Amino acid sequence: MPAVPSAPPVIRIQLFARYAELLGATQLELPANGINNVRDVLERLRALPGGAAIGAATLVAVNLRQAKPDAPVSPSDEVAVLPPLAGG
Amino acid sequence: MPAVPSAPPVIRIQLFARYAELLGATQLELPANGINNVRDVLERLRALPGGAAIGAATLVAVNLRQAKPDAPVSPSDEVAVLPPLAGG
Amino acid sequence: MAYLSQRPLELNELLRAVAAPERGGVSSFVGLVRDHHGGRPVRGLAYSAYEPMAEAVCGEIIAEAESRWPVRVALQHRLGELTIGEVAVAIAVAGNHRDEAFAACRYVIEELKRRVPIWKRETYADGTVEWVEEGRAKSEERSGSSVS
Amino acid sequence: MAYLSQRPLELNELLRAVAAPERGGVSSFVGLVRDHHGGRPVRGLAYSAYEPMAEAVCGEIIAEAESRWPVRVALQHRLGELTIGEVAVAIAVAGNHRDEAFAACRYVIEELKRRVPIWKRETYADGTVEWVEEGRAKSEERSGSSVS
Repeated sequence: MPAVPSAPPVIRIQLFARYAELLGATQLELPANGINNVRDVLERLRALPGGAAIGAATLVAVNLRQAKPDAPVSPSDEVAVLPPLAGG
Repeated sequence: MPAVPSAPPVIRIQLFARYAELLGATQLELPANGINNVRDVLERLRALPGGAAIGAATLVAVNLRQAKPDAPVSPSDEVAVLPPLAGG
Repeated sequence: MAYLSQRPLELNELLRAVAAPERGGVSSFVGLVRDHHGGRPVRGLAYSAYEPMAEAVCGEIIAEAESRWPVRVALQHRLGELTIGEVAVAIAVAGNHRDEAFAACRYVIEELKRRVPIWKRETYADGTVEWVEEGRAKSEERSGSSVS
Repeated sequence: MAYLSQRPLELNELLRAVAAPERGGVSSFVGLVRDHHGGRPVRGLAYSAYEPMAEAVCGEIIAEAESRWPVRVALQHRLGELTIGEVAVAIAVAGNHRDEAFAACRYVIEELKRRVPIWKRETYADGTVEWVEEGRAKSEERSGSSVS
């Protein structure tokens, strides 16, 4: 199939709790270009206004499961950035 | 004071659960004569009909507290012979 | 509060008794009448106690737990006839932290089993009645003539 | 059963869910909203969650406990606004024996705290609001101008 021109792919990021407040959004779209894994996602977020408080060791979930820094990330994944947990 | 003739002193024994069934009574009175301690109480009970099942290591409470075999026993004490416990 | 009760026990009442605004963790334990024992079907059971001593020892155990950990403890043990599924014993322990609440709750049930003068008489499906002694059942009487 | 609830939690419902005639011991844990945190008086708090993941992880933790011990587990965590003394989390674990019930109950609360994506925002008596992070509170906004 020939490639159809379309909008450039994005990674959709869900934000929660303190991180959502810091970045002023509960959902963000980052250009997928240059994002290969969880580490890349965190680097990109940390560069945003308010993002400096997101540590490099922050928990990230990919498709509802905690993912390691080098776990791959693609536009079809559900990616969530999780502040330190406080349930219970 | 001169001694007044009266009924000979007794040790009142409370029996529970299986021991009460074995001895056919929930309360017994043993002549106090010759009973000095918990061990003596158990020996006397074991000699009664149905008393053989009461082991020499059976729990005995004196005044609501577990008492060792050589704990003293006198007619003013509340003495209870306790089958193996099964609460909870 | 009496620790022994002839009426059905309600864990919620014990929870209310120990809850307080400064205590954030409540560990509780409930012992229920099981439908079997040693592989034999149970129809029901009866608890009896040396009541004044049982009340005194329950109070001692609670005092020990409350002095060893910063907790509040509530405890009740049922007496009389119980059917399958009924609550035999209920314990609630509230503390600032869950470590303390769990440890104290465990302490109370273990000491209760070890020290409180309570006895259990089980009736089995075949009509047999036995006094239960620390997990074992001591045969007391057998109904009918077919002793296998 | 959903593990997250916007409505007040009732431990009794969880006890009923796990009780069965063959299970004799039920260990439960209830976490309540405390009136203080880090020495500061608390007025109330709000729990929020990454809900689909929180539901999935709760299910995983329960499955782990039920495969590791012969028990039945029920669990609910409250979301939304809570006042002092309300139930934040309730866990009930029924087993044939109390060892298993206590061990599994403890496992579930520890894993829940470690792995379930839930967050807590406390409001203090002075109007300050903070996100609580693993026992610490991270200052987010301060009301008024008097910052000491």
